[in-house]
Amino acid sequence: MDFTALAGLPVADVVAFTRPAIDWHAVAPELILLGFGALLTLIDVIFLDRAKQYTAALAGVGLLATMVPILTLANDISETGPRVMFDGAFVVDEFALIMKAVFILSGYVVILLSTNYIGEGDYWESEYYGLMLSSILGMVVMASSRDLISIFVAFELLSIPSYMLATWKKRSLESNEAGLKYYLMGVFASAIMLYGMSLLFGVSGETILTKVNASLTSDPLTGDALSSSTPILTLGIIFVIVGFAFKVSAAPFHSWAPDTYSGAPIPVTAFLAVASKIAGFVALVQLVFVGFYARADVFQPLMWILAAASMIIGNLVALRQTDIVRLMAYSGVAQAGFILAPLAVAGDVGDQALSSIVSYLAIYAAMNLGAFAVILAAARKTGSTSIESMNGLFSYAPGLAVAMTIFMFALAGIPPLGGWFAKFQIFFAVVEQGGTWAILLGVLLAVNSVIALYYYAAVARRIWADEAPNGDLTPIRIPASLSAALVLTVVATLVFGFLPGSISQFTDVGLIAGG
Amino acid sequence: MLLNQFLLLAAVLFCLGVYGVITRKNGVMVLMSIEMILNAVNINLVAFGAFNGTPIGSVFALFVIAVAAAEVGIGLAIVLLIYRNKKSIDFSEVDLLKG
Amino acid sequence: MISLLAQISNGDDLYVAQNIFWWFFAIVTVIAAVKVVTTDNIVHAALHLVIVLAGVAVQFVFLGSEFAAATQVLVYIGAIVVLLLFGIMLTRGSLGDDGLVDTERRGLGALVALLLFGLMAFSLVDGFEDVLLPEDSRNLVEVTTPIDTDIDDDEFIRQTRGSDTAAIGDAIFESYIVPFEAVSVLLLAALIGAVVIARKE
Amino acid sequence: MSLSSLLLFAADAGPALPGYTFAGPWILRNVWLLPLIPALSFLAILFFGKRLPFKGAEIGIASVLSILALAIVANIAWFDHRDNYESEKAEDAAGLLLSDEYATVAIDGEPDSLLLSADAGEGGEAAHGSTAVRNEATWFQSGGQEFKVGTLVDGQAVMMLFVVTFISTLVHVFSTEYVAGDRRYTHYFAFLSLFTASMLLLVVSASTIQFITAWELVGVCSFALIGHWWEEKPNSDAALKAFLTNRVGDIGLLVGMIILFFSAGQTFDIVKINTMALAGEIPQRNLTIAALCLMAAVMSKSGQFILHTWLPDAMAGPTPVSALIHAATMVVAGVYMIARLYGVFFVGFSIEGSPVNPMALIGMFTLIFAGLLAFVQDDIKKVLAYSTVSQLGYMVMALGVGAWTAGMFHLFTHAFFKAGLFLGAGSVAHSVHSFDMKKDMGGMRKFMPTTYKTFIICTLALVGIFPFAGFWSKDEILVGTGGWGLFGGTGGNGNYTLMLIGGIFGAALTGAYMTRVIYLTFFGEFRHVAHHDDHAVDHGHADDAHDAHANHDPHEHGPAITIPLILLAGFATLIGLVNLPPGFITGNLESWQERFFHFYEPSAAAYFPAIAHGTPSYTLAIFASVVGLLGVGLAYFYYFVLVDRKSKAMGESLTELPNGPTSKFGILKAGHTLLVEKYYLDHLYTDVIAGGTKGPLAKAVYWFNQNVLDATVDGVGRTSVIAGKAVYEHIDQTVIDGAVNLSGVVSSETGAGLRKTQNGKIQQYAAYLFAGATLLAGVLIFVI
Repeated sequence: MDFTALAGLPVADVVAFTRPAIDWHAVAPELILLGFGALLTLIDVIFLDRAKQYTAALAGVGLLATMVPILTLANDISETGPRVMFDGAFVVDEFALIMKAVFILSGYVVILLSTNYIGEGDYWESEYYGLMLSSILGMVVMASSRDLISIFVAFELLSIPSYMLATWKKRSLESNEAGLKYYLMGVFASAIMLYGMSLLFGVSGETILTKVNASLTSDPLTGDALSSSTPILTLGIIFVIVGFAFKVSAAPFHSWAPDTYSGAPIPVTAFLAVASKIAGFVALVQLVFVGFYARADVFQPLMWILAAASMIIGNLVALRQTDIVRLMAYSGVAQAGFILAPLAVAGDVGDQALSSIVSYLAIYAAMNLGAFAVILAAARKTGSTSIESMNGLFSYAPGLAVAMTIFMFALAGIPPLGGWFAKFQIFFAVVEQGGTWAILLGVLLAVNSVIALYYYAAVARRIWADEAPNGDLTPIRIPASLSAALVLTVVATLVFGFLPGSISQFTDVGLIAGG
Repeated sequence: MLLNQFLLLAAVLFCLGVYGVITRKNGVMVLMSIEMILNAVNINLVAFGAFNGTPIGSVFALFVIAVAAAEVGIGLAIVLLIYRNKKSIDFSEVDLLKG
Repeated sequence: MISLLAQISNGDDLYVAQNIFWWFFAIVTVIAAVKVVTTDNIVHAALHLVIVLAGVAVQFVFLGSEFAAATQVLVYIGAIVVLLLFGIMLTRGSLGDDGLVDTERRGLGALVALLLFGLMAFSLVDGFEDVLLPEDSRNLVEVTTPIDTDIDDDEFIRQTRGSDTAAIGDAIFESYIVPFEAVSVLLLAALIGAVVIARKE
Repeated sequence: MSLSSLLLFAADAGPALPGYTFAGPWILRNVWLLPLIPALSFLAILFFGKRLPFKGAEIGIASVLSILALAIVANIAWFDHRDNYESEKAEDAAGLLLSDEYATVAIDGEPDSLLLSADAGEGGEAAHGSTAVRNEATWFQSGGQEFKVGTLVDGQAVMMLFVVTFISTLVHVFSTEYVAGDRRYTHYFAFLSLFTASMLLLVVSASTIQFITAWELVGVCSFALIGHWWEEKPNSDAALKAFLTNRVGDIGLLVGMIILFFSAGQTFDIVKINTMALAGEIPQRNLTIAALCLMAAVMSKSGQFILHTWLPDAMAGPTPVSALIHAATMVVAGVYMIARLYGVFFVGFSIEGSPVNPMALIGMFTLIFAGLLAFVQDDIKKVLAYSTVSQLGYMVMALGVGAWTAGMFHLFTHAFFKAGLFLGAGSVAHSVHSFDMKKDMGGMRKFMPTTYKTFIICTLALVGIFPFAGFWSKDEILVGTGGWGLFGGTGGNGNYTLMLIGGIFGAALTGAYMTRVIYLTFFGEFRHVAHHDDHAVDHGHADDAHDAHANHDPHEHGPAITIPLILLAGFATLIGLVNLPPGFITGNLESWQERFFHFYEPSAAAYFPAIAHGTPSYTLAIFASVVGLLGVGLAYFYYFVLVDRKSKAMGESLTELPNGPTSKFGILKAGHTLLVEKYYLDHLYTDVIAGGTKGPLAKAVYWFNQNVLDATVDGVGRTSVIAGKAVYEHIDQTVIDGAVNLSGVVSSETGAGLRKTQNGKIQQYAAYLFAGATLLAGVLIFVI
């Protein structure tokens, strides 16, 4: 202990500061997104209400513009290998680029969904899109973060705007409550995660994931090799993972999701259920594959428990839901269980587990966004999100009915729609490992896919088989942006299913570059 | 000094914060408990920074402080919004959504 | 405590004064923290929170991180507590005792908190039992380059007082530039969002 | 001996031929056209159907006609290829030009010194093995694993191609009248096309993954078509039940296929899996587990006990759909799958040389069980549905005892006569707007002569009366059980005595319940009364659309309905002749025997087990026929004699003998001795003792006639009915349905319990969060 510092005594230490080399091409997606976010804010400040009608379009253009450097980078990286910056804290590799593309595209679809909803609902528009962009920026940063601090900050950057977006229907108590619950649970989760990070930082003295990983195999004090984990490591790893288990709404950390989903504005719900959840998985994947890979004895059982619990709890509770959005929330919990399953065997079949997760995430984005697009469109007429409000959809909106059926069956994993390939790969990776526990998990996956069918098919049945409420058969007016979103997601769901190669050639990534 | 002195103190603060967020009905008091939890983490970070002889611990703590400030700001905004709509910030009454 | 006594009996090089101070501040902090989560008076809770936050700042000083300590005082005590007090005022929290601040969930809260503490304490004791902090962490900051007045574009060489403040600054702008920028976006977004959420229509 | 004979011999002596080639006739290499055409037709109907004059039906019919033609061409090409491929290869190797001669030899069947043995019996078949034609392409690549799609065309596949396209064509034609005026007419045809495409895809699948995809697709189409009239809740419930029950089996399918995938060195290739299984390169244990898992899929898809419950419910769909999907094609997908992966099942269940195995047992149990259930149904389609279940049981049993050809042959013949029966039932129902035999039918032979005749023919085929189709295939199954010396049968793969008995007993059941159907539907008086309107509500069939005709007398339909019936009846009569048992005829026509076996069994291919074939026996054929006729006879006596007599006496058209207390009184009054078991002994005593003194002989004969015969008939009939009812009510509807539903209820209740934890209190959630984290960490630190 040194009190000299307090006393202000001079100590002549000299430290060199080296300006870090910045690869501008590699950070171009983030910069473009940031630029458009700033532009949006500026335009709002300067033109006030006059620019209101263009904000959504501008946000959309911003996202599409961000795709440009992502594509050029993808081209670059295939030749030169991953770009690593800041001692490995920021890495642009195949995985990062694919996930960035998924974030950008799902963000774009969410903006398509939002356009009329926000415009017609008399909400704050330019701020809405500004926050949406900053949340997407957080996700994009997350995909490249290979460092505890970066992951933490990216996590907060993507979360905090979405807390507010969930509250966006300010006059609705449900929306307020949704935002509050999401906010509080988010803060608690990040507190637990931070505690875990502090422990990991403590034993390794580093925040770069590769270095953390390297330190996990030896005792922090003696330097001896560790045959199994120590309590402090286990605690750290688990607390960090729990923080993201909250984000992906894995049971038992899912309790916020149904409440928040059903209270938040529907486009925001779609955003939370898709982009935000995928961001959680991206973080988990990076942590598991780069940060904790040496400690498979800790994360594998944990992931096993989380996956099994999520599938079972999500599916069982979904059976009893009467609100379609809550149903989607619980189905999302169950889907999270599916996506976590390969992580339970990641230590043994790394590459396969990784590519199966990446495929699932991309396909999941298409299916789920599509389902929310239909819910949103149907709610335009019925003004309700109860499952009954979907009754007889076919009789007055056959296109929506067909689309919803496709999404429901895709989510249930019926071939040859998108979801089957996703589920198949997961199943494949899990069984590939071949151990008793992996097989058991495989059986759980299979059983749960059957249970899930009950409620997905029940929705489809209502759409086709039941009478429209009050016999009201007036058609739904679907705005162009919503139709565009529907077309995009339907096409993606079908193409991913019929031609799995279209997605697997991109998602067939090797182990993540750690820097 | 022992490293564990600091760590255990942090653990005590953390758990007291947890107790607070579970039991307090008043929204502002829940926010206070959250601050305590985050502070506990900061003690951990700085202590580990000192233990490992690296400034990263303090850097991390600073990031946490910055983020905590943002969080408490919007937390308060949400609490105020709820107060305006409900004339109450009793979190145990905020249970419209369930099931 | 036991290890402390053991150190004394072993005649180790002890900082007795520091330890006494430490225990004093630690106890005060914990007592204040208990008050924060148990008192029925919301303003008292806020004031006790100030003590806790200050106590944490003192811990930072003990750990030789003055910059963090200063930030703690400025941001937490200077800004956040004030914000919370505004919150109390705007939500018309009563200044006297308020019987409605607690819930019936006390047992559950205590159970969860105790279990959590048990787990943390077990792990910490198991992992870092009797581990001493280095005497001065800053000694580990290496001098890499001698003082040089030639400043070229790529390498700034500064004279530093050797405090951790400089090291923190260097670390932020060498390795953590991305999260740093992200935090700035985050603060801006939070600012805008909080205004939208909180303002009257 | 010529050089080529040496080569052939060498092939015989060495390891089995690989059994496939990538060469071969163009049509066999390009059978992917068959699924493609109806798939395109599906899209075309969806997009343009409504604007066309016939609302899309014309596209559907054009597409099925074209694929029917292609299927026939494929069959012909296969016959040629089957006989000539090996010789072509040999000739290539030997540099000889004998192919023309070989072709003639094989087709004309003239004895040839080289191929004498090959044609005369199975002994030489090895030298003249079947060579499947394959074609494949890479679907996608993932994790270094190539996923191939392709076509595998062999006898089994081309046979099935013909069945599917033929039945589908007839069903299309039939449907133009049957569902005319339906408001989803266009969608109906679209889904028929999609179904046909999926089924054809399944048939030609070369990889298990492709097979699973097609399997799911046919399930979805079946779901859509069963629920075609979803406005009625029972219909949509039935659709859902079918779908969900099938998913249970799909787990088995998935797990089984994955086990095979890994066991066979990471391949989905059906040929390779079979080959490795047969070569002993896959551990027996894996094969057994995989076979058991796949059996679950067979049980659900092919309606085997205990997962059969969806199939009778699935009759809620339009009748032509039932004929196509739930009689001829989709439900046999499970049987087809067994046949496709026969190597796996053959080794996995140790079919060879054992007296019993799970597959044979399930098949036998199903055939008897479903036969009993068919007794107590009043809905004509449900009788046929249970009958289908029962016949599928025969097929599974046949495959279970190693009689591959018999099983496939039964599949083949059954497709025609059962489709004929379903369409016949549909034709009747279309007239009376109901499926209830007891309430709304009776005496239909007068109104609908064509339907009546074709229905009778198909029934004869189903019951297995010589020389109708079912006789040949059923007899072959019984022969295939093998080894029971009593009837002189020899050979076979084991001593499946139990299955032989079960099969014979099942024949009697079949005869009996079909006779009941015939009587109730076509004989007696038309019972259709004015209660039609309530009735339509109860049953909710397509016929609601025809309420306009409700009060007309039933009448025969136009050619769109009768021509398919006549064609199917024709097939039901003659198709059995394609596989005459060896030794049935001699002389010049000898080569016309066993054509089905010769062309369709992939003998001597490495992917197919070397199965032994039973030798047919006249004794067995006659005995089984007699037992079958006994069933017919008993039912005939009960319905056509007793019930008919009673009906005439009472002046109304009865459907069974009245047996309530009041009617018993009436019986005595009328002087008829209706014998209910209770009174059997009373009559015995009074008649024998009291009448013994006057005209003992006449009395005895009269007594014998009135008591013993009647009592026997009545007793047997009644026992069967009671047994059937008991099984239906207590086991089928209670236990099995209960078990199927129970899992759903348990899940749902657990869900409800869990849902309560979601009480909306945010701080409760916080407690879950922290407690969850603590417990997880605690478990991992202290337990694991």
